[in-house]
Amino acid sequence: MKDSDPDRKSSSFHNSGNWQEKSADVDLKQVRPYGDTLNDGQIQLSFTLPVPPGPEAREAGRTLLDKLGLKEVEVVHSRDLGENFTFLIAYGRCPVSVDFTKIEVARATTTTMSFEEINSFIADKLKRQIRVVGACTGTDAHTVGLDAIMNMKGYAGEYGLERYSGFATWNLGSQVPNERLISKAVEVEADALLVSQVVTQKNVHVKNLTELVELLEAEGIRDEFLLVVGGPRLSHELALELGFDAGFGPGTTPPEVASYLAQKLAEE
Amino acid sequence: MKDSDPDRKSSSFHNSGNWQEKSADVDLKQVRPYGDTLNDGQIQLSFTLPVPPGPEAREAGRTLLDKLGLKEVEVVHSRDLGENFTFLIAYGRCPVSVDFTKIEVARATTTTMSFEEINSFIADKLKRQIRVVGACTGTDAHTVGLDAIMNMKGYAGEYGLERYSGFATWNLGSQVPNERLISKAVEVEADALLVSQVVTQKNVHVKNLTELVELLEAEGIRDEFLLVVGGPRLSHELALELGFDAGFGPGTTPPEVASYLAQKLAEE
Amino acid sequence: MAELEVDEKLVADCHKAAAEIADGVDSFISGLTTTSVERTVIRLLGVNGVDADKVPVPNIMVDQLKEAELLNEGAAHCLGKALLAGSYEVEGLARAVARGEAYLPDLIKQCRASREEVTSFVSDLVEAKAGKIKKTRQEREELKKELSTGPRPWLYVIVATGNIYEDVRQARAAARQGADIIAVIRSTAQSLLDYVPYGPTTEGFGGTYATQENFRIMREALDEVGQEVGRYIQLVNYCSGLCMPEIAALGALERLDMMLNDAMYGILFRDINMKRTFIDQYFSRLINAYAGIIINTGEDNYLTTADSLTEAHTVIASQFINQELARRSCLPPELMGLGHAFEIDPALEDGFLLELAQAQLVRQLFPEAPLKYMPPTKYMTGDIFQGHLQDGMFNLASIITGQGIQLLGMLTEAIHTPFIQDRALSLDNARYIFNNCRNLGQELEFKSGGRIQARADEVLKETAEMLAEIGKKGLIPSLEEGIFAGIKRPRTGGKGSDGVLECSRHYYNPFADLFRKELSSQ
Amino acid sequence: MAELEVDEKLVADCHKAAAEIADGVDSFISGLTTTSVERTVIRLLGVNGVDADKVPVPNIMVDQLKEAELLNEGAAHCLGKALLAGSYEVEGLARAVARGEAYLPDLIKQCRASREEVTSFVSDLVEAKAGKIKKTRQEREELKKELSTGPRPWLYVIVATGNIYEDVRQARAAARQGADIIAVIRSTAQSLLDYVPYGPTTEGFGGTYATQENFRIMREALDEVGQEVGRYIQLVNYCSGLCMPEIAALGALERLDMMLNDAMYGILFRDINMKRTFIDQYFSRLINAYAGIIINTGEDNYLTTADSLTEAHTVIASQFINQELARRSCLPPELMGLGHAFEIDPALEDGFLLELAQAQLVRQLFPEAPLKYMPPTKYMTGDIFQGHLQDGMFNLASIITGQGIQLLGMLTEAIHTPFIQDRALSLDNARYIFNNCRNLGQELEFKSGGRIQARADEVLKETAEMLAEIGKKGLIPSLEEGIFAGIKRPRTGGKGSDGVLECSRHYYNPFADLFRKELSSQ
Ligand code: B12
Ligand code: B12
Ligand SMILES: Cc1ncc(COP(=O)(O)O)c(C=O)c1O
Ligand SMILES: Cc1ncc(COP(=O)(O)O)c(C=O)c1O
Repeated sequence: MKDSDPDRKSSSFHNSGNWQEKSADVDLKQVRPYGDTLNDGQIQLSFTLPVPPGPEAREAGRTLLDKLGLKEVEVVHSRDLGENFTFLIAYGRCPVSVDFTKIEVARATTTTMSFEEINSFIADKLKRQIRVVGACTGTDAHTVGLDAIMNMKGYAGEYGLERYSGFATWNLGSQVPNERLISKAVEVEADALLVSQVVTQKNVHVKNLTELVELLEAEGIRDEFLLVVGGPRLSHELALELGFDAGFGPGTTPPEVASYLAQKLAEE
Repeated sequence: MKDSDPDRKSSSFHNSGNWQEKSADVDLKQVRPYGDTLNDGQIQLSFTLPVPPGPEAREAGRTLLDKLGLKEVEVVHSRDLGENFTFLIAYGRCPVSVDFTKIEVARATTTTMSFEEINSFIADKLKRQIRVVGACTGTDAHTVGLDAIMNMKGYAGEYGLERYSGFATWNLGSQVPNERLISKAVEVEADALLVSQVVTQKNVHVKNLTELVELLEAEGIRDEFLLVVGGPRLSHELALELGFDAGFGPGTTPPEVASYLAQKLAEE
Repeated sequence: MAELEVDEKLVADCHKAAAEIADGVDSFISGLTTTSVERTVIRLLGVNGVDADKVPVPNIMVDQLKEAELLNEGAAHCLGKALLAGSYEVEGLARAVARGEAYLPDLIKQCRASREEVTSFVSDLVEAKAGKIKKTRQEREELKKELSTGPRPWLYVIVATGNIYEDVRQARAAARQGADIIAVIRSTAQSLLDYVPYGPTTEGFGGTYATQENFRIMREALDEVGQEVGRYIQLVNYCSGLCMPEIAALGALERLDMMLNDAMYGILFRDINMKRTFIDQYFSRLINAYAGIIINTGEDNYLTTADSLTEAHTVIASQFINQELARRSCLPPELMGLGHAFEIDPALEDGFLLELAQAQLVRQLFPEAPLKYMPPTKYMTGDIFQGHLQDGMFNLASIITGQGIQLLGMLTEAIHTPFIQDRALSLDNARYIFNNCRNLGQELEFKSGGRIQARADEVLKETAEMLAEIGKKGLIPSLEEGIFAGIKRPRTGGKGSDGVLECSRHYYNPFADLFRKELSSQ
Repeated sequence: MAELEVDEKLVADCHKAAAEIADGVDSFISGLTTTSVERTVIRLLGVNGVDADKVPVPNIMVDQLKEAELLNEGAAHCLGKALLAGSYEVEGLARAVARGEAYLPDLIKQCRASREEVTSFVSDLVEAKAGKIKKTRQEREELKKELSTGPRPWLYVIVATGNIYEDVRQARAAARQGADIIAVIRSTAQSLLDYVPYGPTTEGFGGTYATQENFRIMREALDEVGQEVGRYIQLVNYCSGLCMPEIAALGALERLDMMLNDAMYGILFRDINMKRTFIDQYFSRLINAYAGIIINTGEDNYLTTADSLTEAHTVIASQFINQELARRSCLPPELMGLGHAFEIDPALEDGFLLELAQAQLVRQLFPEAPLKYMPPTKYMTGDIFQGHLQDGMFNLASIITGQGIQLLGMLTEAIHTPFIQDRALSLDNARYIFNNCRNLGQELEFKSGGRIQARADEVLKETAEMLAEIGKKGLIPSLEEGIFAGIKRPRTGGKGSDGVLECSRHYYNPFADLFRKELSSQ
């Protein structure tokens, strides 16, 4: 509404609405899900219950979501999965809100530099190459993610570490036992270990990663390396929890990792 | 495993598994969602938050679901919806369970009879036709559901009430004001009112249905009719809550309604 | 482009029958006007506003004229006279009427001008007002040139929150998500209101009231976001209902780009009186045509109640009729968004082949029309995953057959009016299918003598037969017999018949005359 | 059926080059055997069980023979001798070895039988054991006749909980949901184990260990549910890895119906030694052939690391090689489930046209093979709605081009191994698309000179060139250069090379001999 004459607004002849004003009413201290009306709390859910199909299964689903605290739950679909399992799709209203102004996300890097910047940063500050050893550890054979970070070719249009003049790299590939990774790291006097973990079923990644830290600690060499881990189900937070120095999740690009390593080593 | 020799089972030569036994372990008193392992509690969610996209939005989503009580929440997808909205897809583990042995679903009919059975039941027990007036009330113009129950042609291979010798029917069609429905019911001395409500946005159906009951009560004629309502978002439970005698949800067939009416009127 | 063999002889027969049918409609309504047409004229002359009870001034004026048996002269002439009485300009008069301070018949009595003076005065006024519509149209054309409207099929989504401010929020988000067209669905209540509500509204059910102010608010919001995303975002609303031409006028004034406008929808789906509908649709479409607004016809609705397999031909028969009636309102083919739908039971073996046959047939029968293709609705269920897939197959049929306007299906169709994310998912769906299969239609050929060709042949044959029969019988008796969607409507029944009036000998509708004259000279 | 024009001359060149390549492989491995082949022979002779440390008896036996430098004679001969020493029947011997009470070289020393006596004894034993496999095969054929296996493409889903009992639960549910084929995915760890784990297992990661007992449990569960749903549910597991032929043998004994079995997968994706792999694959496929088990080759894997657009021809080149090697293991075309995949970036304009070209080309190049078509995986994301749609387009490509075995994509591909409902949604997806588009392929024709034809021409030409080059250079040097999936493997590197042995002059593998004899006489 460009017109600001207060009189015109109140008159039924120019009873007008100002959408800019009316739309800017989200309370970031109390953010709730939004379906089609601010704070309606609408949320979609789907899950399977190990019970036979029928109205009772639907009602069990509704009750479950009630107990979870959702309001006005509606089960909109159910499907017999056989063997006394029933799949349910439901909608409900989420009663809780989140204070968006308080959300903070731990991140590994503060400033991501470019390929050239990183190389000259390393040349200036460290005056030597950074030595990194990478591996997909345990039984994990998913090499694409680690290769994306380490190999020449890189990822998403960005060169991998191998291409950087500032890095010397050893990519051990897939299904590398933690012991072999450590012995290689010791052998080449690595600055950093880059571990990739893609398979997460039954939390096998947590097991593998914890074991690596324990082995390093047992040998008393934990502090000789920056310990970095990446993978589609990984976050910086989880990495810290597990005793790593940094974690990188889905969509990570090589410069992010390179910048982190360079800056972190420069700090020391 | 058909073999029951206990000795063989313990021997490493015939170390065997009995899947029938191992699979029959669902505790119906404590039913939880099932993804791929009993009691894993896995549940899928999706919703939009009115916050700009980015890691903070994902984290806000995670926090929200944490607050809802879900465990091991993972935000697996986020999409910028524009205008500072972000869509999120997440998985998590549901911490609550439901006692399936206690689930009871209120249902309108106990026994659904066939076309012939209903007609002879009415002829035997009531010795007259049941008179029903149907309408899509308020501004609702969705007639297909009511027609499915009332019209000759019926639904899902079952004739509609019009076809029954035991019923006399008046289908008033769409967008019928509650007042008109009532005056028609009085005029034809109806036994039952059949109301259909399909549009439920902003709970308009609750408003319409409540108004009908209030009007009937105001005129002191609420008890002269069986009050029945149906629609895709309706349940018997909700109908009872709103002061109706019965409610029918999605997939209702005419014989279910006819059986209910016949049995209920025979009771009186 | 894969092409079907189409029997041109049958097509010619269809066009001929449709012309005959339209002739019947013309004579059915000749010499008649409606209260809504007259309110429209009043609005177009610049009257607006409501009284203290929220009754719109155009309604008050028409009621006054009708009561005084003056309306048969045409509201334009009456208003001209009232203004020539000298006390008021248009705006002032509207305010005075709203305040109960002016009564048109009294003013008219005071007017001393001759008939010629009145017509000439009205004519000047009309020309000025028509000029504004023309300017609005030009403005649209310039904006479209400046920003472009996106490749076809255009991605059309609805907003339907009931609250114009939420609608705006969702519409702007949708534009950023990639939508080309935003339709604001109306509240369930509105089509049967015999007036147009006023001002911004926040309380609709299943949709938002169509008001001039709501149009303006949405237009402004979309223009702004359109600049940001670099596309001209087209805006849609509904003409149908008891206020068909009035809303068309508001759409023309507020630069809507498309309007749902079907010659028979009101009769069939809202039980509106036949005469009322046919008169109203004629003028409303003249307005649409003059404003350069694409109409969307509503044949898709037939298949939500009727059987999509056996009644497929009724959709096409209706398109021929809608098209012929639209032509008589001077709508050029490029503005005829003839509607059809993807509604065959997804459980049917080879059902997709039949959908392809229908979509391609319609495409070839109306080659210049920006066909409006409607998504699966009837067979959508609470299974949102399956629903998303059905919508994907709908998008595929569209890109193979080259439809013009793609109303996107929503995975939550069976559950609620769209949530903000539902639209985004649907836009992603359509973009993926359209892009990934962009030239699939160009690559394939329909097998001559195959199932698809056979289905198209069958449907066209049934269409021609149906039109021939309606031509023989007349449209009105056919509607009485329930020829479309199985819905029977008596000739004299339906809502709004009290708004149909005989025109006096001197009656004229200066806007209709001007629009027709200008449009037919193009 | 829409058909592409295929240059038959090029196809003939491809077959010729593949034969040359296979000749090279044959001479590369001639006169060699492996520890896994010998363990397989021991298993086929009836040895089973583990010792107190869970070491399988076949491994203990082979180690004993190897240590004593007897293995080059062939395990069959050695075992024959040990049995002829007189103290044990097969089962008793296995138990004694497990308990550490018997040492084969000692028994062999005690044996006084002549070479002829030993071979004849072994030969009788082998015939009896082979008869059991034949009976199992007949049993399958009878069950298939009794119950049918569902129309093609068969619906193939995986279970991968890591726990055989959960797998059973999910597999039985999947059968009821409409699955035709259940594949039990193996734990990430297993393919590099140089033994086959024992007994029922509940602790795998990303899959469940392949053990004979797990095979048996699943077979029994599927047979039971198959009776109830009236379909023979086919069971799949994996031969690949260091125990290729051993697992093939277990599959033959426990009536598996399909096995993942690729001549080069181990080399490329598990860094297994070339000689080891080529020797193992040869025998494992002989077993598959004798047991009537359909193999699934793994060319789809190339596209998970390599570019699906530029490397499409490598998939087909590899299929030619896999096919030729399979032929030499006496596999008839009906048992060759050659693998390929729908992995082109969904953001690519006209990407679906390219997928159609590839799928149709493969279909026409290997007309008798029950092609195994793999779903999108690489471009699946956490957007499960979009993913479901991608899977739908994959299903569409399959039904249009007439694939044989459809490994269903899961909407949660990028997230987790399938949940019970994911499978149901995928089955619904495939059933909807297959049924709704059942005869679409019959209805359409590919435009001659169009994009699809041009793509097929290009890919075939590149395939022929690639095969010619490999033919010239030899497969082994080509693999060293990283010709497939960009993965380079040195000839002498890789796991399991220590299990490759020279055969002695007297070496024989009586099962291989028998299978080959019977199969080639058919
Ligand atoms: C390709 C693939 C394979 C290929 C792997 C080929 C290869 N050489 O890597 C093959 C076919 C061999 C394979 C096999 C298996 N796979 Co797989 N596979 C995939 C797939 C389709 C894509 C993975 C991928 O390449 N992503 C692309 C890369 C670029 O992304 P990324 O790994 O996330 O990496 C990025 C970041 O995470 C980060 N990052 C990753 N690592 C690191 C390390 C460091 C140091 C840093 C800084 C950053 C970083 O940076 C990268 C770039 O941004 C996924 C499904 C999917 N769509 O995600 C399944 C998937 C990962 N596989 C899975 C499984 C279970 C298996 C199997 C066990 C069985 C099976 N289902 O086939 C086998 C066995 C493999 C084994 N032993 O580990 C599951 C894992 C389930 C889970 N959550 O536990 C998935 C999710 C599929 C599924 N739904 O079942 N697989
Ligand atoms: C067909 C249809 C229409 C047709 C209606 C034609 C007609 N004559 O009925 C048309 C095109 C005209 C239409 C218009 C509108 N529709 Co409409 N429509 C649908 C649609 C596609 C199918 C409904 C249907 O026919 N179902 C089939 C019948 C058989 O099922 P049913 O109604 O559930 O009935 C069964 C049971 O519920 C029960 N039952 C029902 N009534 C009764 C009564 C009694 C007494 C008993 C015992 C049992 C009973 O028995 C029936 C048989 O089992 C749904 C979406 C969908 N797929 O569900 C949207 C839908 C219902 N429409 C909707 C809306 C909003 C509208 C509009 C307002 C705007 C718009 N979006 O188009 C307009 C205005 C209508 C108005 N004034 O009410 C929304 C409602 C949202 C909500 N939850 O509030 C839906 C869900 C679509 C959406 N997602 O936006 N619609
Ligand atoms: C032509 C036409 N007009 C109007 C509508 C909307 O109906 P209502 O009359 O409720 O606004 C539709 C519904 O889809 C339609 O197709
Ligand atoms: C031919 C073949 N074998 C085996 C596997 C499975 O790999 P693993 O070696 O981990 O069992 C695959 C993977 O898809 C395959 O294609």
